[in-house]
Amino acid sequence: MPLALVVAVLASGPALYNNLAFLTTLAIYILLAQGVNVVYGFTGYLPFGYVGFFGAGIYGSSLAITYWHVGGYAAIGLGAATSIIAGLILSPLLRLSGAYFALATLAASQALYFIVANESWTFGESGMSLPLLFSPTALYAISVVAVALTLIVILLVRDSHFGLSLRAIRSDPVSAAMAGVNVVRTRTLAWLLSAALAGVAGALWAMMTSAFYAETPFDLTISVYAIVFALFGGVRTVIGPVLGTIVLYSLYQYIGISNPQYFELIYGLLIVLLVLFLPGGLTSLVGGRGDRPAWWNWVLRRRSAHGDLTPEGRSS
Amino acid sequence: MRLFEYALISGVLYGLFYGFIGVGLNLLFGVMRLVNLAHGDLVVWGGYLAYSLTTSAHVNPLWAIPISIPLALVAGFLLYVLTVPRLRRSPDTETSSLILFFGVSQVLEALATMKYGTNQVTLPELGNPVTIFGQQYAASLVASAALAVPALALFYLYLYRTRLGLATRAVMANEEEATASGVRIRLVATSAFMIGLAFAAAAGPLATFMLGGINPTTGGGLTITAFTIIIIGSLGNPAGTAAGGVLYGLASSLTQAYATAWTGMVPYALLLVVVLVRPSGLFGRRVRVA
Amino acid sequence: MTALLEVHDVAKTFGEFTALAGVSMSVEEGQAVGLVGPNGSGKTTLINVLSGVYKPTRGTVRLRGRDVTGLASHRLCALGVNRTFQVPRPLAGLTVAENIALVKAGRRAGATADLDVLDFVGLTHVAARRVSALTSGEQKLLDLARALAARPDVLFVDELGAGLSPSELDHVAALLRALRDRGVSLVVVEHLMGFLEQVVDHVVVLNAGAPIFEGSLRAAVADPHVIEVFLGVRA
Amino acid sequence: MRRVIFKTYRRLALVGALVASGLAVAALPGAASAGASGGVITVGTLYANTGSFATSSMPEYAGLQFWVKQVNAAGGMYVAPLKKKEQVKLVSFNDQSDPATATTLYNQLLTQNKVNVFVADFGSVLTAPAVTIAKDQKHLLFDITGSGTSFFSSGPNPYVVLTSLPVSAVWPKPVVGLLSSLKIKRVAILYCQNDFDQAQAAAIQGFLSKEGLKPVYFQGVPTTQSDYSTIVQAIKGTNPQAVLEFGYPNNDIAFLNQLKSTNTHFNFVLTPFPGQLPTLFQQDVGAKALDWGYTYAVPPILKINQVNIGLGLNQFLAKFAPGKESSVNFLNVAGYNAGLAIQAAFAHATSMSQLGIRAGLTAVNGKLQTLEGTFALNKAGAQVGELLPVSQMVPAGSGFAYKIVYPATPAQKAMVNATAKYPAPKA
Repeated sequence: MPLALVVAVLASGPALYNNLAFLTTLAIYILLAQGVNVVYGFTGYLPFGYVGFFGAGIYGSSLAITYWHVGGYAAIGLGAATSIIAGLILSPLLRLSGAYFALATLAASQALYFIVANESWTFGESGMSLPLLFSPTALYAISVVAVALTLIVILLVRDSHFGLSLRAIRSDPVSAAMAGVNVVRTRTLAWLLSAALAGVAGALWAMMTSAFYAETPFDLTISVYAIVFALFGGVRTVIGPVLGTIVLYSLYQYIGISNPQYFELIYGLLIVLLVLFLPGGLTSLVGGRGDRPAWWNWVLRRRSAHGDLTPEGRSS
Repeated sequence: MRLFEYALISGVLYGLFYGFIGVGLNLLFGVMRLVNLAHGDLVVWGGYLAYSLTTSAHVNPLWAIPISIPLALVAGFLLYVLTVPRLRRSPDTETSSLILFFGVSQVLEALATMKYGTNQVTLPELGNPVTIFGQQYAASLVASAALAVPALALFYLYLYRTRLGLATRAVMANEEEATASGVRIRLVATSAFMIGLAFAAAAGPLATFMLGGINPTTGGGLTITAFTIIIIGSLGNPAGTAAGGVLYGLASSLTQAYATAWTGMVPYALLLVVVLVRPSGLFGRRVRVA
Repeated sequence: MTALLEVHDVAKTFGEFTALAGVSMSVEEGQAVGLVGPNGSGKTTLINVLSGVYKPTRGTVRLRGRDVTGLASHRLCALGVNRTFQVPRPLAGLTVAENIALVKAGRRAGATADLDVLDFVGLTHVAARRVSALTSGEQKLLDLARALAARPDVLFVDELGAGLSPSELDHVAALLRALRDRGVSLVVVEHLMGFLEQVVDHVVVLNAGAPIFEGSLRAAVADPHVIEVFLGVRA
Repeated sequence: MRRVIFKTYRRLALVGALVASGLAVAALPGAASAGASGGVITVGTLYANTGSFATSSMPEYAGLQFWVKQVNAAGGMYVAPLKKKEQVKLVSFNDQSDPATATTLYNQLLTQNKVNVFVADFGSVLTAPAVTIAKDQKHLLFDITGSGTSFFSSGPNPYVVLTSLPVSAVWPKPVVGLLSSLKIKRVAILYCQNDFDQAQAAAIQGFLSKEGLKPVYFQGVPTTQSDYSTIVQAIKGTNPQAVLEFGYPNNDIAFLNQLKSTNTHFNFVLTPFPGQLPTLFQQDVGAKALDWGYTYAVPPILKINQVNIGLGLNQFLAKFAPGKESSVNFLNVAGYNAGLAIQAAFAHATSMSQLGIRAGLTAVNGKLQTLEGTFALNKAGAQVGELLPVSQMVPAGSGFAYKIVYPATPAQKAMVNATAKYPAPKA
């Protein structure tokens, strides 16, 4: 149901607002926010360097187009494949926890950037320049299909034993292992799924932008936006990251067009307030999938002066 | 050979300065698991303070250090009260703090842009170059290293020679145990937060020299470098932070000398190698693996 | 006939601290063994090693003669080894039913294959609830049910009785007896001797990471060395 | 009961959020604004008021805004196909130095604001997405300073016009001329790993190799490099007669300050940006450290007053910043110059179609004299006219002055007003 709505909204986008670059970027950010959702929402690992996978997808697809002259669909597949390979190489990082993991992925993404920026076979200095493979309309249609497929995959994951295992691991890895869950493999699969989403997003971005320098694909703000969009909408839900992206990225575009002087300030404060006052995201306001709404938690907190009625999800 | 010698000496001097940069972050991250992504921006603001002083009052930029400390203590207190108690209620303080402080860093950058514009600003050099073994090193470089040593020593004294420091170490080791044995977590956390910010701001004027000038976006890279250093040097270990800084400084100056194109990758590569091979850092025993 | 579970000279050190100095013991099929000892004697560490939470520093563990030393928990789970936790660790973000559904049953035959585990422990009426809504007694039962859902041949029960009311204790003891009677081997860590009495006939006493006694519970209580260890610690 | 309530909430929320996002999209101002109709020529552009390109983007934007003010004050811009003057309206958005944002905003200009022509933001990085859009949508782009080689290497292209800088690859030619006239053989080249700097470094390396020379030092550093201590020492170790450092402004500043703070003296030092941003370099590096250094001479150092379109340099200075002429920098001129190119295109356009407007520029190609020099484009749209001579910074009073020491074209020989002082005197 929500899936159909999302697709309907995206599909009617051009009728409402015919800036296909904006709409395609929006779809790309939805993919990225969902990728963050898979790895952060479902496993609790914050991939601060998620942009590394995006960059890997961009360069995987672009280099394939440049050297092997592959078609657009093959490029998307190869972009995803490149990101998955990067994910496999980086999978030892999953041994780390908390901020160590977040910072290590960040370091990995930037190390990848310096490799791409330094090498001539990646056109690091001269910049990438791709032929036009899809018309903007076709590319947007492909992006919408990619979003729809992603949402289906996420729905399947959420309701499958795999999804249950991920939630179990997030809750308590030791206990989940005792229930027979292969913690390492399950986490790695989520990590690779998330990498693949970023790879697809990267390939789409590469074909949309077609002329770019290495600093753009590996710009950390892309990670941050994907994370903030996902959190704002609400992770661990399917609709949350979509909503978060649509609302915040539209706002971002609106602000960019209306030129306020204090853009960065407003965005920074918004993030601060979001973390402090709406940690569960938009969907938590109204009770997402089985979660109590935020206001109800607040009521509970008020009622239990000594904290014996702690709101759920706050086990240490 | 002369180049190698120069790279070694300037690497050590730079490294001590980077140790200074890491100290404040070590307190915040080591004690409270707060991932202060605004650390570099605080350093930059310390640098801007020095810039304002030299351009308006024409005094030695190093005067900014004593002036910035009380300001940073106050700012630290306010920031603590406004954010940390709420943040610590979150199910995943570490991750939430990372995002929160990213927001703070954006705000600090925006404020810096509004006040100082986007142009690079620099400080007047402190004096004539200093000759060491017949080669010349910038006065500011030598001064930075010279100031970093007492700063690291102060950090050591705080942790190991004061009651608050003892309590701080107890919290670092095990927060629950520390609480159970009567440590006042709030006091420890508040002071660690304030002192951490004061160290960051105090390093600002030096950073302005060491980085060839600052602009509102300088902070981001500095934050990553600082994290690299404290993770290399192990959390909560002042000598480790100094050693982490020196290791980073040496790696950076040796790549400048012999693999110039790859200098940008040094902090990231070092961080990756250290967290994968020895997540507890080179000088610590605490293991943090999932 | 070889024992179901054979533990040979298992040791575990953390840095310079020795938690297990070298423990050997064996569990026969359908046997219920008590594991007792003062606090810090290494009981929980031993269970952690045997259930794959830690890798042993030294020694071997054999299950039906097969070397399973250092296997990860999920592998042991699939081979028929499971446990409950001292502080119950049901998966807080999931419902009771999901906690059970997580365990992919049906792969193993096992002595409890025909068991409806929620019904067995008496939690069917709360199946749809979230774990956080359960009482601590119910959480303990859920922990047991989750372990049973994996149809174990060997079940480590880590202080299941602690903190339960007398009537709950009797309920749990009855459950464990029923499991033993079905042929599930049990290793029960417990401080409460009365509870232990109802479930096991054979005990291993640990002190400072090493076994100091093995035999019947009655004999253990009479053993001067065992008494000294316990009284010494209590004093 | 609670479940039912939550379900209702969920639906409501979904609908609410969708309505809200729909509103957000609909509220985007572009959707409502008029296009080219209504007797105005609309010019779209982006600028960056924050981020790493703000320093350069804002002065360029100011120059373009000044041009709009100028033409409108003169009753508008002559549009040949309409045979009358039209007012010019500038539509501009803030891309915050982010190329991804720039992509959607450039597209916004074309699809929503339906601008007649559009102008790129500063530099190759922010220009890259505009080049793609211009080619894909066949819309005329005026590229001020995006001199990336790849933009102009894929054959003839009528939709991109580079208005200010010659492409990086031809830019440093006079530097090599100067070096060889000074009989310098040992050249050290340090460059930042970006298109702009790397292309210049590679071009010089190419020119040198034609003379049988090989640089004694040839290294790239990341554009984010700020610590030059050991690098400078490594260069010193190669005993160069000339040191060429190609960076962005912050790199040049850090590099020159490193030389200053260690009293390192080279006989010949060239950096690209002191000529473009004199005030910034005077503040951040200081006159003493700049003395006897070399840089490209750009307007306003290069004083071109004989023009056949727009203002000559002196008039421009006087009108752009009355009383504060010394604060004007090259990027102000470049922004204005882009406006002049637009003006010329419309004045000679054969029709209002994109190719018709571009034909206007073809008509005056090589004949247009602006305050930046001769405006000439090659088939790919790259600027091949406005070549830059080399200047040396010499002490003058408490500050320094730029002296033009080597021309880039025979025509510029007349502008040369000093001979290069080599080796540079020690302070």
